[in-house]
Amino acid sequence: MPDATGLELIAQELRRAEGAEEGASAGSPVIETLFFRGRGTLLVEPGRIRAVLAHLRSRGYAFMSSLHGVDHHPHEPRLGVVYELLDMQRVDRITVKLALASDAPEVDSVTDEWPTADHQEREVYDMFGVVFRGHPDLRRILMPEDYEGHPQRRDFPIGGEPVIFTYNERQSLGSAE
Amino acid sequence: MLRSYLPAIVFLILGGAVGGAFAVLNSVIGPRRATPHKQDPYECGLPSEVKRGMRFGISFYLIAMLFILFDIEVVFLYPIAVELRAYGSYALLETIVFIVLLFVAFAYVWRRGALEWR
Amino acid sequence: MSPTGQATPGTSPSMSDYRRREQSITLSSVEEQLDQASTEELLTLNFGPHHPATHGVLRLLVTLQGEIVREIKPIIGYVHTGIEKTAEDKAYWKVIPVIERMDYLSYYFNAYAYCGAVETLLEVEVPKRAQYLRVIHMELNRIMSHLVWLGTSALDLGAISMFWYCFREREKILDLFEMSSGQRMHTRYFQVGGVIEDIPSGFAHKLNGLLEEMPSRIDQYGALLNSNEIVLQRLRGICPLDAQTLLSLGVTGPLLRAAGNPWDLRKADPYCSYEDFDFKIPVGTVGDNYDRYACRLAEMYESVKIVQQALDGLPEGPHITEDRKVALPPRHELATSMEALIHHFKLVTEGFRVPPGEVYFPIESPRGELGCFVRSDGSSKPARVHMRDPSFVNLQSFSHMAKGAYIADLIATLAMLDPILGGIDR
Amino acid sequence: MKRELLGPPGTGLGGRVDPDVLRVRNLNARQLLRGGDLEGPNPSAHLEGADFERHVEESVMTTTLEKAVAWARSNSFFPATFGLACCAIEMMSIVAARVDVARFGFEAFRASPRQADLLILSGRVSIKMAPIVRRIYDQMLEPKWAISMGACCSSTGVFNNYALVPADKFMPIDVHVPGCPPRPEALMHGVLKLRKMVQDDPDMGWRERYDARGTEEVIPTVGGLGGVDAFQEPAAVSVPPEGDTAGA
Repeated sequence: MPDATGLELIAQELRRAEGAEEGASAGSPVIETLFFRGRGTLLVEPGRIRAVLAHLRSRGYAFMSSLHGVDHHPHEPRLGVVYELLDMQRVDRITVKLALASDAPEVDSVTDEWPTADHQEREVYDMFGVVFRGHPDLRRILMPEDYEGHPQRRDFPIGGEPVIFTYNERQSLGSAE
Repeated sequence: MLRSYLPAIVFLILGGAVGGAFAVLNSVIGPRRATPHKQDPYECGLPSEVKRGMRFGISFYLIAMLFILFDIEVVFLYPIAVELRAYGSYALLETIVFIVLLFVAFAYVWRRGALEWR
Repeated sequence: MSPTGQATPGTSPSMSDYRRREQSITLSSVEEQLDQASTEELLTLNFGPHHPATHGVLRLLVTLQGEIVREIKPIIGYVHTGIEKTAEDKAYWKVIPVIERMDYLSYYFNAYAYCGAVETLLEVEVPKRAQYLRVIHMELNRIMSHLVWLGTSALDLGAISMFWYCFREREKILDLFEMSSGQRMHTRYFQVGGVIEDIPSGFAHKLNGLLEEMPSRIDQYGALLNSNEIVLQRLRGICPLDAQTLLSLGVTGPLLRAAGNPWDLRKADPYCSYEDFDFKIPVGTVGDNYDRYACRLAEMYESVKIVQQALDGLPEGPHITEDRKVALPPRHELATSMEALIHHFKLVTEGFRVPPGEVYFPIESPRGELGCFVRSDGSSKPARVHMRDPSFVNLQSFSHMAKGAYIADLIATLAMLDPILGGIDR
Repeated sequence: MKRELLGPPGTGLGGRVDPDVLRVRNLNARQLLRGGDLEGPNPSAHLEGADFERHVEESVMTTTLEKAVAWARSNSFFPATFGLACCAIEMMSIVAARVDVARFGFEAFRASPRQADLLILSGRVSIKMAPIVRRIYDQMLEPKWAISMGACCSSTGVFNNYALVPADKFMPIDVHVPGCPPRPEALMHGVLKLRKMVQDDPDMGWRERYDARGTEEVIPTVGGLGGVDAFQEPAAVSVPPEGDTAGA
């Protein structure tokens, strides 16, 4: 696992490599680095995710094991997308996170670089409503085609039937009909 | 003369009766309830979209014809194979001619590549 | 989400709007994408949710040209149970039974991936004996999962009797699970911090009996299928996929190892004291269906060896962590000590609180890398639980494998892919 | 050949329970669920005359031919495999050697609904799958029965959330097998209960042992010609009800 200093080195490298490329104005792609329970996480600018992933791939993290969504509901920007990268030669894992505002959850799709992200991005779109620009076939994957709403969001009601107990038998029967 | 055929006739009658019973019994006892959904073609639980005028590929028909051709050939060989000694050497010669003829057809079909699935 | 306009021909007007909307994935759209140059008639069929050979409710939109498969679009979600949403609504230790029902053939792996993630968050040290017990149950579960796969896949290829042999062994393994935890499937034996109870006295004896006869049984399966002419015709050289494409598609597990890449998390990144055991990783060469079959069969031998070593080297000591904030105190302690009562009450009512943070905990399940991502916001309920299911990612490689093959090969390849729809749809 | 009943109907003192009383009590139980009042002058007035006649006529075993047919049917069910989730694995193991369902004639698991007359719903029915299950059930030929195996199918079991639909919401179920997943022996017990139900002497189980008459909650169907469906609750999933339900 990249230890704390290793993570900082990577972040530094990213800032220099991306900073030089984008020109000084764009600022560094890495917003924050976090070293938690022996695992390194890079919080990245949503706009530059493709460049960061390409850079990490050149550093050896060639296998993307997982791409999934997170909802930090009360705290804005709310919709997070997590990319778990793995370097099979050095058995080294690194996590790249980005956070999107809930009013414009748009981010570039990485399916052309990383084919494994195809269904996983469709699932994040289906469950959280994050639109991946450039995804070949962005349709709902788990819910029915015409389902309204994104169920995995924190403010989506969990649904289900009220269990009929004796105390709410009359009134819940009425509502359950 | 009829006596010697009796077993065959009884066998035919019994076969016909039992077969017929199974066919008829179903419509007599089984309840009938035609609903629109039951008429739909079954396609793994989804409304089927196979269009009516769907034509199958030519290869299916080719394979079917070739199968019938060579299957009938085998059917003709059965009676001979059972009683070859009774028919004497003439039957053996006849069978060989029969098989050689069909073998020519088989070689032609094989060379033309009709057996591979295109 | 653009339902393709007009209702498909032949749908009666009385059909409900849901049914009309449900057909928004009309099949004609798939046909246009294919080049129409081919004179042959293209037929698009639903290899649908209710099909004996799809190993669950997987729907494949298959476009056929005669017998040859030209295009496959897997459509999933037919057994989506919203497990990750339900997990956010329960206390940490109540999530285990919900998580176990995801990939319903490897329930010990689901439970361990989740418990591992929560233990990493809590920084709880699991005692050695609990780790060994977990390895024993996980490897037995791997054998059972491969047995069900072998039974149903041989059924797909026509070897019906294999089904009865494999389920005979499966019953023995489930007896052991029942002995240690009281139930055959979804046993909730793993707790956060260890296992719920120590194994009963007769367990070791019965397990030794099973381990003695298991290799000979696997030899019997091999004798039946390895050099069987039909199996060779159906599997050898059919739908191969090289390791590089598999890696780019994120495939792990027996599929990747069959293609020659010996990536196995138990060896590469040992967890739960796997480093104490000596076992080998079966690796294929070509990566076709026969290699996938042979790899899983060989894995069963290795699992038997692991369980044997784990059982012999089972250390003494507690079966669950001593930290009373996480694990329930034993019953007899409740009568005597006051703080045990308080801990018990606190755990049972509200459950333990987990410090805020995010963890991704990957392990090697029978189908590949099973990673559990748990995010906690400091309360006693997880804020997000996501399972990176191997079948979900492996399914993406299926269309690469089976395009251009015959329909019969499509069924054989789907059987060798071993998808579990509970894990795919979560 | 209507069976006599010792006590007045509804008091449950009789030896064998007369099916139409059972039928009425079952419908009343449903009326209760729907909030109808049971204490009215005539408890069976909830059903209109013709409708009530049809139920009684269909559910009472009249001729010996039908009794023989019911015996033949109940001993040779062809289950349509509907393996949805974990219960499917336990359903597969009732076909295996230990708990062998072939002893009762249930072994021929048919894949297509045309050749099946029993639908074993084993697993969770999601809202995406519900119309498909309903369509398969409609495409099965009469007489047909349905067993809902496991808690998820009977009542969304462990996952009471947005994604699951209990099978009772959109199709009539004859036997509910509890368990998650139910043991193979439990499913076998459910199958045998259905067998006796089809032979028109419903196995009262513990009610017989402890003579606890009158405690039947809901026995959806009695009678040889398969279940007769009386309830028309609106389905959670807007599935067109025109497909007929079980039985005659």
